[in-house]
Amino acid sequence: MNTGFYPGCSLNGTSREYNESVRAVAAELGLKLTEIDDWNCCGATAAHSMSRELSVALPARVLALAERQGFDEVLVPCASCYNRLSVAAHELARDEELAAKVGAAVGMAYSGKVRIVNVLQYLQEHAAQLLPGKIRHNFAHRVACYYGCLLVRPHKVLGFDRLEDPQSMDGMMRAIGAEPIDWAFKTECCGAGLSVSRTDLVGKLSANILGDARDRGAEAVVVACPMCHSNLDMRRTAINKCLDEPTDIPVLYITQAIGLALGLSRKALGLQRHIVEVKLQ
Amino acid sequence: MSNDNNSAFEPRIIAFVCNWCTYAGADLTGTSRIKYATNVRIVRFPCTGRIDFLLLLKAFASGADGIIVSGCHPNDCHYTSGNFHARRRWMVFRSLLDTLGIDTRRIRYSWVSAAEGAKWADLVNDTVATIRELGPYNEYKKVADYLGKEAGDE
Amino acid sequence: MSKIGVFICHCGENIGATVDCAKVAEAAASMEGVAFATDYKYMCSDPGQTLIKNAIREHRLDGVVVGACSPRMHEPTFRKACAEAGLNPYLCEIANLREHCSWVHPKGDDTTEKAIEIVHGLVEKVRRNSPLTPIHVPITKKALVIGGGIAGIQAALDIANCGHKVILVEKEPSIGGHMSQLSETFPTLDCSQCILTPRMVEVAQHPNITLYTYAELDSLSGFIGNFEAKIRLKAKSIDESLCTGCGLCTTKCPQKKIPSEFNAGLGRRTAIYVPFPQAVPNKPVIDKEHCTHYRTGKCGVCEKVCPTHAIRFGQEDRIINEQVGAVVVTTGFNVLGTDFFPEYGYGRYADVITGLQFERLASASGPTLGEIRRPSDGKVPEKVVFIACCGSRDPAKGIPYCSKICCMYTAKHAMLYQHKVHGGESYVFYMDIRAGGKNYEEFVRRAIEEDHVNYVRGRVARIYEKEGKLIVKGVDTLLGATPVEIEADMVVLATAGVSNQGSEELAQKLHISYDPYKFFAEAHPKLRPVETNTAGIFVAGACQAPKDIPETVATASGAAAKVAALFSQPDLVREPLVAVVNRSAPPVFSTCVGCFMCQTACPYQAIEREEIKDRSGKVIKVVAKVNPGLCQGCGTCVAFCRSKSIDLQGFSNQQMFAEVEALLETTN
Amino acid sequence: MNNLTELANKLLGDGTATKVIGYEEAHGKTRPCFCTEAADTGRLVLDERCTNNIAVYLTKPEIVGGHKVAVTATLPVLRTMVQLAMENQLPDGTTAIVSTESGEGLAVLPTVGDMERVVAGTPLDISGKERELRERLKAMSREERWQFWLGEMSRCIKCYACRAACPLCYCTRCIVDNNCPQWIQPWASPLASMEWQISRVMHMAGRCVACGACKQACPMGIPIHLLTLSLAEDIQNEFGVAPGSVMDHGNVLSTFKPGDKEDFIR
Repeated sequence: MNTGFYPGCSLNGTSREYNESVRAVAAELGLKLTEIDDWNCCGATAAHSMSRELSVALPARVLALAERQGFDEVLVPCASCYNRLSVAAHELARDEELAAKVGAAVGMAYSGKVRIVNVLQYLQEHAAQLLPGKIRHNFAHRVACYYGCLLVRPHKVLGFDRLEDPQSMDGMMRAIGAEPIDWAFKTECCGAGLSVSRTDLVGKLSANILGDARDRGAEAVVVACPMCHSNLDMRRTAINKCLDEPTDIPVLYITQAIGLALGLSRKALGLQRHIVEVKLQ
Repeated sequence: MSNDNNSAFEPRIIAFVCNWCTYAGADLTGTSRIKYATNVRIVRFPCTGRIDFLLLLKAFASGADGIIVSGCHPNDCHYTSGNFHARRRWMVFRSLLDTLGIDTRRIRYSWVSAAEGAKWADLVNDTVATIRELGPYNEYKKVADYLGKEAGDE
Repeated sequence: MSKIGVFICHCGENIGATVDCAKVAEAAASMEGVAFATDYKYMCSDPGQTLIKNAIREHRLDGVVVGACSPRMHEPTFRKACAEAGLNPYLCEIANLREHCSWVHPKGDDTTEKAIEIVHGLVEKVRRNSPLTPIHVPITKKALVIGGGIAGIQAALDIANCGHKVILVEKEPSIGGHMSQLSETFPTLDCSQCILTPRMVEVAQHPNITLYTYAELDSLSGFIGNFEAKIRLKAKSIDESLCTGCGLCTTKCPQKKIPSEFNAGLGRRTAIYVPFPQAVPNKPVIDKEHCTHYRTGKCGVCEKVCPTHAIRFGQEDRIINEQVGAVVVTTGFNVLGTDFFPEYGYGRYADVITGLQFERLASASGPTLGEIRRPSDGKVPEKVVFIACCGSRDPAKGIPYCSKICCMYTAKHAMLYQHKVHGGESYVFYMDIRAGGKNYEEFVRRAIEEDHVNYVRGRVARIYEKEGKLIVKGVDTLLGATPVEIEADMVVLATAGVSNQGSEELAQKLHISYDPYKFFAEAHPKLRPVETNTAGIFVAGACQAPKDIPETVATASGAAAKVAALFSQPDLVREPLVAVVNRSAPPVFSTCVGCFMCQTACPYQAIEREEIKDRSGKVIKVVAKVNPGLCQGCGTCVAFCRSKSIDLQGFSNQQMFAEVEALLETTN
Repeated sequence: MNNLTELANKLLGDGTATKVIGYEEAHGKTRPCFCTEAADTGRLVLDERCTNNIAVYLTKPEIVGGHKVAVTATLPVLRTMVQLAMENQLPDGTTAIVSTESGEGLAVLPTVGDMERVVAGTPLDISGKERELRERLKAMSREERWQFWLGEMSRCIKCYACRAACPLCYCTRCIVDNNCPQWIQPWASPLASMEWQISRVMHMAGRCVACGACKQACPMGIPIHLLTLSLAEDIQNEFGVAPGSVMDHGNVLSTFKPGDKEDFIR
């Protein structure tokens, strides 16, 4: 299995720790990740509200490159990139006319052979069986697994996990000795689309999420999406304004939680980059 | 193809149709007074599932230039599944004929429902036009007449 | 040498204006085997038919071709005329000169030529026609009704009241079905049990009805008029002839914590139990799965207390054979459980219940004796949210169809709640209100306007528990998609109506078809709504699709009428256009080699195995045999048979072969 | 005494079989042989020279009538037996003797289930066989293919050896012997020969085990097996039924799927 790696912009910017922790966990488990050469923006946020063709062409180029470079699958840790790449592949496979147009624009055709996997799928398929012998100490904490909107929706395109009550992250958490809580906000909106323009709304929406996690006894919120992370972590001041009582519940990437269980250093996992300090071991 | 100097060529076309959909559809063409070419002769079967592949060969051997096979649309069969059986039969038969070099363009398969009177007229006209273009099926007639007199239009 | 008569009809101007009918008749007269040919203005008129009849007698015709309108029009007319003149009606064929010729072509030689060729094709066909006689199949005038809900009860009573014997099979210990669980019924709010129980008693007492409860169909063989049903009578572990139904055993049984099916899991029952007080028959059964005696060999309290010594722990299932002529399937439906809905808590919240459970809460015979109390703590809920379309009309849930009854029963539930809990607040989340039916829309309006039920048009995204309340998050689409959040004490899900468990297996036993949702399929959605594609098997009620009570009863009576119509004949008469496997003299017996691939091709299970035996009873050969009672004459087997051992009467190989050759013969 | 003889004697001895159908050596080749007693079994051989499909005898009452039969089965023979069983033509109690995978030992397959397992474990690969000729045919234009087959069919002498050799042509009355109606003219003309072959091949649809007996039997050397082979390929492409595999219910042409895909019915 030749797995390509598509970091996208977030993993080189606001969520460098996600990038670091994915690579660190993969390396620790002896899994090889090769970054796609000459990758470009997936077009998230802006492109699909402006031009359908553009919104497909950008990911199509990434996919075509991956295909050309001989990858069987591409790991896309950013949920937004994952969503865009998957939607583009879906549309290309169903609309010949569009595929032809896009192929001409990109200058490369994409035949649909590369499988697009998100971090949860990747961990389930490649890491899960390697974990048992590698865990140094259990990540014995109550955690709230927060999936956000982009990992499971639209279900008919992604076909990943259960739409209303996804379980894949919960399973991985159990595998490293954590106790995932039962809560109601797994796929609720954190307000990412308005992260810059309406921080007040983000505060309110994210507060619902963190408040419920805290009230149900979670010690940490675990995520697999840079947008979720930046909202829940970075916008904490705005969030705390909407809560009856401020919270310092930390927000971890799933790979950071697994990294801790594997005994990787906090630095290697980029834990020092968080706004809300992560005290958990 | 040898379609020169047959401006006077009138294709002989035989249609194998099921009673419940296409035959009724052709009846509707009549009641709607939609005109179509006179070249077609209809044989009524209870169901496309009843149509023997040998009858198609016999039609060619007896001088047909083209054949129409038509029945109920999938899922509309009066007998639930006769048309599904027929579809498989034609899929297999068609590729065998092709392997043998028999001109599969001369057999036109269609689904015409009891409500598609206009489609029936189009189907006939279209088939007549195609066969007119292809010319008489002399290739087959010549072989069919192996023991008889030389084919008249040779 | 055959003597065919050819009769060309002008159909007034309809054929005559474009086809030279006289010329067609003249050409026909010179065709081989034709003894008489003529044309006439209106062949279907009385004088026209008389002309045919006279010709048959005068020229001793042994076949007739009528060149006229489509056989789909007047084939029966002309065949009847032939029969009246003493000619076997199946020796008459129709040449379609109107719909397929005169109406679709202009006047001219080509059109007349085509008419002649059509006639020629049919002359050649009719020369090879055989006289056929209608098939008579005897009928066992006894019906089997499977499922003792309101549909089965209605069908059984209707058939029994026509004077025919009925066997009613119910898998539960009592008949009554879902209707017996309902509190009040829309749109009249009359008590369900009050209108149902008299019918149940009538069934039990009807001299023409044999009732088997706690019984299931094991297998069904045979065909219309002649089915053999094997019915499994599950062991009730009591001797019914001794049991008086006193109920002492059920009060003494120490196993008291089994969720009651009748109360949709909200109440408890004992291991030896009668499902509900009005049960028919009102005699208990022992639930072996939960009974201590069956599990550990101990206990046996019921045996000790029974005053008539009717307990029989050693009883075993019995299989009985019944000969029946028709089957009515009325196995009903089920509702999805709350555990189907992750967004609504996966069945984890005790106070999120299904509509059927609400019926039990609202029912005077229910676990709360008709008081609306929530299951978790028995408190009267002050705020109740009803959610319509739970699963229904939701392709993502795999149920794109409308469950049809939910709009009405949700309105009824909200209304009942408002009637019972004064000052209570109720909300109904809905997609559309589908209240088509007599007095239905008025009923819903009453709930909204008089009982002040709050109708919110929108979907509920999620329910979660917080501080003892159920937080219902939804949206009001009529207020510009405003998010709505309601802190409810209880939530009632109008979960989708789905096919009953085991419906697929039953359909396979009966050889009837079913849709992707495992509801049984009718032969035609409009014109044959209670028949199935298997002759002699009928369906009614919610096993076809979710239905309300009036519709269920209507289809049940419809199916009963079909059965009664079937039984009103001395025997079953069918068109002889069926497939036949040839038979010949020994030692060949039949050219059939018995590969039985035709069996897999037949859509009607009409092909059977026939063993040919010698005098000592030793099997010499096994060959196919077509059951003329089942065969519908599609001919798929005929085209498939490699050795041409099957042929289709009326469309035989010889006939079709000759017709095809004749149609092409006049070329050049 | 070799193993095969021993085994055959054992089966005859313990009543498992009253007749063993197998191969014997003759003129450096093999030919069918029928053993009913231990005295005959010394002649039995089972090796790569055994190419005849002796399953053809299993549908002949004059040979198997009144007998319990054991057949020394090569893989094509075994495939045929499974297909025959599926079509209710394998006499009850017929057993097969096969070489084990290593080629050294022998095994007895007493039930059809056993035979099915062996057959299912060794899928038929027809892609390699006769590739050149088939590729040549495919490369031809339709007219050329017609001329090719016309040429081949005009050599046919209507001896029906193809029918006699095929173990799955077991009809009591073949379609060519049916004269009501006379589906196929009895004389040897290109058309009648072609119609016969079309019928034969259509009748083999989804049943042919690709043993090649028809080709071997043809005295004129007409490559008629190409027709069944290409049909088998088409069936695999269209319906996913692998050549030589036995369907557990019905036949390719007696069953269907509502989702069968074609592109020519409009």
